[in-house]
Amino acid sequence: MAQLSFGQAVNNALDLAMNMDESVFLAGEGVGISIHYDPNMPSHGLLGKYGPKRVKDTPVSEAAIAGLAVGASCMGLRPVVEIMFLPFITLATDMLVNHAGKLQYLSGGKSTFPLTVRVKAGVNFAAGCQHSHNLEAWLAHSPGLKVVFPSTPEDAKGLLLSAIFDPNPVIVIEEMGLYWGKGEVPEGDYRVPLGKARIALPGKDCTLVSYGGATHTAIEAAKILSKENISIEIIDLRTLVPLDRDCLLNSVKKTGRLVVLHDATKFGGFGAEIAAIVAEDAFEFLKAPIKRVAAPDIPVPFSPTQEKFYKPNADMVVDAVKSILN
Amino acid sequence: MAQLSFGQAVNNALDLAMNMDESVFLAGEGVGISIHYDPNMPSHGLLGKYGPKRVKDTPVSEAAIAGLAVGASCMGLRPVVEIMFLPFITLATDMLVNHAGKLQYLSGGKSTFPLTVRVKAGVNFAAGCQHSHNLEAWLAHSPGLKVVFPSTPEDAKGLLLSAIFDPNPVIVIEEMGLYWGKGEVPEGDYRVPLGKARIALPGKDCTLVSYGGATHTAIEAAKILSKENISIEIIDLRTLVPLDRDCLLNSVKKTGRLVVLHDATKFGGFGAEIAAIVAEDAFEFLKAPIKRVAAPDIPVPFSPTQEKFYKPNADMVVDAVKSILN
Amino acid sequence: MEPQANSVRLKTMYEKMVLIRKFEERIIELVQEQGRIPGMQILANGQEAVAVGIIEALKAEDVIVSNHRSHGHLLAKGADPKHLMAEIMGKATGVNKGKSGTLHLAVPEVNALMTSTVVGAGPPLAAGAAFAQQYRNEPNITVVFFGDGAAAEGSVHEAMNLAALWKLPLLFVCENNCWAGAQSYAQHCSVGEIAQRGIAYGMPGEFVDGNDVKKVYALALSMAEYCREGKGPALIEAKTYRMRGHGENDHQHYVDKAELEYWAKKCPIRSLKEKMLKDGIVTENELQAIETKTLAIVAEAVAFGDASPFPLAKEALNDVWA
Amino acid sequence: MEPQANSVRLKTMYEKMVLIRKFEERIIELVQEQGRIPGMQILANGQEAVAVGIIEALKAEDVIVSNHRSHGHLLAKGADPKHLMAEIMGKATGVNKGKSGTLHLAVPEVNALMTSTVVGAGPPLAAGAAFAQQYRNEPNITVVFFGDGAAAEGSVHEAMNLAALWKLPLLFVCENNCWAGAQSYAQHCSVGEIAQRGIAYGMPGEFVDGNDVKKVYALALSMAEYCREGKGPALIEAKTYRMRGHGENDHQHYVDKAELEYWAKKCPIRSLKEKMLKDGIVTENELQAIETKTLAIVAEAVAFGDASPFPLAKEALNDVWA
Ligand SMILES: Cc1ncc(C[n+]2csc(CCOP(=O)(O)OP(=O)(O)O)c2C)c(N)n1
Ligand SMILES: Cc1ncc(C[n+]2csc(CCOP(=O)(O)OP(=O)(O)O)c2C)c(N)n1
Ligand SMILES: [Mg+2]
Ligand SMILES: [Mg+2]
Repeated sequence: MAQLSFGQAVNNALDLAMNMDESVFLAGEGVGISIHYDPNMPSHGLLGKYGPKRVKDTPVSEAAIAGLAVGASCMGLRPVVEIMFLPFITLATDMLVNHAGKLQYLSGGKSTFPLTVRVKAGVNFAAGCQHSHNLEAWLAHSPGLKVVFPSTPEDAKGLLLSAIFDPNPVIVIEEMGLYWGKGEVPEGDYRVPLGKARIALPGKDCTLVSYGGATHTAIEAAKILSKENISIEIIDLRTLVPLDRDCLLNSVKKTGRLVVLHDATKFGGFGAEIAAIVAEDAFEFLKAPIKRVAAPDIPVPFSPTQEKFYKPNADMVVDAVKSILN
Repeated sequence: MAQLSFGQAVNNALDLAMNMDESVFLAGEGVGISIHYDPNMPSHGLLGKYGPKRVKDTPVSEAAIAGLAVGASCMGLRPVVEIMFLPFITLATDMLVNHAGKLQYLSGGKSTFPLTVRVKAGVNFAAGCQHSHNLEAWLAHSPGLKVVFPSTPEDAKGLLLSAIFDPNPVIVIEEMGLYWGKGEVPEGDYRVPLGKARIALPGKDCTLVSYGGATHTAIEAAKILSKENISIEIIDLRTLVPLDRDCLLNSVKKTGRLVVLHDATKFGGFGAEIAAIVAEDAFEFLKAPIKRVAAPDIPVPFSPTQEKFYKPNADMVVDAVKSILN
Repeated sequence: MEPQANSVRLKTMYEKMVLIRKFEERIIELVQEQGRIPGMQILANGQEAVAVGIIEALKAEDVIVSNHRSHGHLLAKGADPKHLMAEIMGKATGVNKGKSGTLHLAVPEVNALMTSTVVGAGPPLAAGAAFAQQYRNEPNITVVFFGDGAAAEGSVHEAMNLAALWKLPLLFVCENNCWAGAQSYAQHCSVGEIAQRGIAYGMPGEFVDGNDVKKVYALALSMAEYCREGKGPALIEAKTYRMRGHGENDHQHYVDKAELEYWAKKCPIRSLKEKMLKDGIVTENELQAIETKTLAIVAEAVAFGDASPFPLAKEALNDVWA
Repeated sequence: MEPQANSVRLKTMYEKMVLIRKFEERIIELVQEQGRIPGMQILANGQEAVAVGIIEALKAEDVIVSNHRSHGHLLAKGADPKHLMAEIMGKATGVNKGKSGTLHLAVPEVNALMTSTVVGAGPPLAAGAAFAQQYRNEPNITVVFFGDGAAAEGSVHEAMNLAALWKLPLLFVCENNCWAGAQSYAQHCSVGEIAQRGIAYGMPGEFVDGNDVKKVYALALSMAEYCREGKGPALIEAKTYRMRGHGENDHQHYVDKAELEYWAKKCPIRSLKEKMLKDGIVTENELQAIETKTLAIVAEAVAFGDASPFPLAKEALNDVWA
């Protein structure tokens, strides 16, 4: 075990993968030479270590970056490409959704596309709505793509290694605000299986589902609630596709209550899917309405006062939980 | 009232809008000269009537088509542009989501973007997954965009006219399979307000929510169920954003049961949002689990046997309804 | 390979062109016999010399990436007509188990690696394939076919810039068939010759008569050589004509009949035939034998497709995940 | 307007360049005083001659579309420094009520119509604006600023093809500042001069020294005239240099110091100043007066921003819908 920041954990996973397998290469805008000189940045130092053949800085061409990954993976390489921020993934959605997610199917299973796309998410860095916009719900609604969204350094490493060596296209969303936060990270080729959620906190009164950065908000809320003797069970999904339905349903069957939390906007957000699954498959166990705590249905505003207002916080979660406890 | 096909109703709306307002223009691939020579095609005959200044055939450039609409609308025109099929809208999502939906907000309300994007949806024409892929859930999850998805010729006309003269960006999804089906259509400047659902069939045992082509599947299911004295209330949403929550909630409060139906894939589909709203705001009225009938989470297969399997049908709706009636 | 097609190669190319033509002519008949074939059929009738001339200049290990108008490319690359036809018919024995149909046929076993019906999507995919070849120091190249209409897509530009920058072994082949759907070249393209776009990326761009298979072959050979030597990508614009509608549901109401007649006279198959006869490379008897043999191949393909079952509905759930 | 900047215009341009420089130098200070200013600041230090030379050649009615590096464009177009600074500070009195911040500042009241921080998004948006001008037979044009990095985006290609095809009154201005983030021009662009890309669309493309405001102005004037006459779009590549990091959080660890020094010597403001002094167009006293006046404008802007309130949190919910 080592104490690593989230960014270092990602870096460690990339380093190990490249070291273990010659077919792994990195590409993206600034994955080699970055404007940041910071060991907490995921690809820091890898250009120096593996050289420009395997660490490829690209032009500002998101469709080509994604296309490169699709084409190279079809030839048997394991591309790990980066799209800088989630809103820019819109420029790559044709390549990801119509190609990465469908070409194996279209080939009748003849070809595989073992590619990984890393992309940064984040509200709260005052960059405004063209840099901050959580679109995980889009990717989760796209057949053939796996979607991963870790909340801890340990999971960031373990899930990324699993993603890179998974035979399918995997989108790994990294919450930028977490890069500098530290945690224990197992050494070596440590993998967290895709499709397994994590009980971040066991509890009995209410299930609280979240993922990515929002998990930290959930934990904050749990602390507040525990002072009032309210015990919530936090599920950190870790992987959105494939979803760990069992973990979700078992928890709700036990607690009888569900709150879903995410930083993305509410309407049509991923929380809706969680709510819908439970309303379909654990309805009989539900003692109260399902609450969603999410951002309002607006673009992310710039001004600090407004950006703070946008991002769901622990108090909102506390209120939601209390509102469904009689 | 006139008997018009769905395609003719769209055509009529475009014709009227162009006639009423000089600032309306059409652009898209083949909106002027089309490979089809068919009066049931939405822009049939308009090039001849309004000339190449106002009916613009474009290169195969979806991002530019959408960008054209955003820029021209910011200057006060009312662009009505076409993206040929829903999967190709991926190529325009940056322009639509990061620009059409956000630039008004980013301007602090100074600029408006009164544009309309028409786009064809459709499973069941044996074109495979790169032409058939319902992505309405993506657009509905994008702040600043309205989303319309009509099921009848009357609504196709009335909603499109409302969309064109709405001061906001509106995406109008047209189910291609409906183009040739006829219905009564009011003449003249007939508008159906955005944001108002329609009770396609009143009933009492279960609410069935759908939109677009799926509404016809819903009606088919209702007929089968009525033979067994099961009375379902069909809500045809018509507009997904803004959603008519009142209509939805009132119906469920009355029937106590909900089935949601759409042709899009289930996981993360728009049905999840409908289910989540009801599980949050009409929970106390629910007598049974909420069921979703939707496509499996796979790309649309080509082979007729498999494409048929993919598309949700009336029998599946019947089974879902029965499964939640004791 | 010899820099100019010799008579053996000319005959081979002729045979391949005839196969493509007959294969697709049979598809036209099947379309007309309602229900024999699902979906819209997009044919390369009139464009056979491009597919054959280019691919003949490649090695078997070279990769191609194709688009919606792919039958010619795939047959030229050596795909089995039986399994191709079965796929087009939506049968379980199809090259893609019936999941693709005519529009996205991929035949990786002959290095027809990927096909996309999203216009303009081929070039970035092909850049990825060419990158893999470069990464592994393979002596192979990738060829991507795209239309004149596709040249307007942003993805093509991104791929050209990337390929030129990284000197990828990628040959861009723009099949300029004068149409993008119902839009004529002049209606959708801002530059006189797409080949000139090579200048914008510092890569060679050459224009060729796409109805002259000999010329296409010769140019493809030199351009492929250039790519193979590691000099970077190259661009060929092959000017040809789409003799039928965009798809078989398009009845060309917008096409000038005189233009069609003009191009009909330039049929790549007929002109090659006449040339070979004139030069004494083939006899009428040999031509007849080729025709007979080809028709048999096509008949066998259709019979195979007909005899094949549709895939089971539930098998639609397979092949999403590896 | 006169084809070559006369001395009055030179002085005007000098004043504008100084305003941009001082405005942004004050931003640097505010960034260093932690908490005075939110988010990442992207400055045009060293590039002032491009913004000013181009925009000086326009009419007030002409439209500009800008990108993430926009302060210079907006000030040159006549945006009010007070409300601009307030926006950058996230205040309610900002040009966009604090919703935009530095990255997407739009000032439609001076026809700085739209700004996007999505690299490459400007050109299609600008094509739309230019289309509206053409549609209404206005005598105005649209100018879009984009970077050398942006030239790799597919959207730029699509917009160029469309604009050239439809002969839109659109002037493309590529500010080649030698960098796209931490990638040098040679690392991201496949062609020696982006101006050459004009050839790929049949539109004029010209290269100019972007640090020489006189040359930029003269070229902009003739190119704007070309567009205004309905001849179609045109492309200017203005070669300049990004003197600071990509943003103020970038400390240029990857930049060759000698290169920075080389370009520092070519400072567009200093060289214009020296030229004007040499030619007797200004006196040291006048220069001093300009400096004093400018610093007062900037101080007033910061004071205005400081004194302004933040928007109410709940007002975040406004302005989504018209
Ligand atoms: C992204 C995208 N936009 C639109 C279409 C619809 N479409 C199919 S083929 C075609 C024309 C393509 O023209 P070209 O590239 O010249 O190829 P050709 O059909 O002439 O072989 C269009 C617009 C598509 N398949 N993909
Ligand atoms: C679509 C997109 N991709 C990536 C980014 C991140 N990014 C911001 S500026 C920049 C470099 C742009 O370079 P250039 O166009 O030359 O403009 P400059 O910053 O040099 O003025 C990048 C990659 C972005 N904002 N948008
Ligand atoms: Mg064509
Ligand atoms: Mg630059």
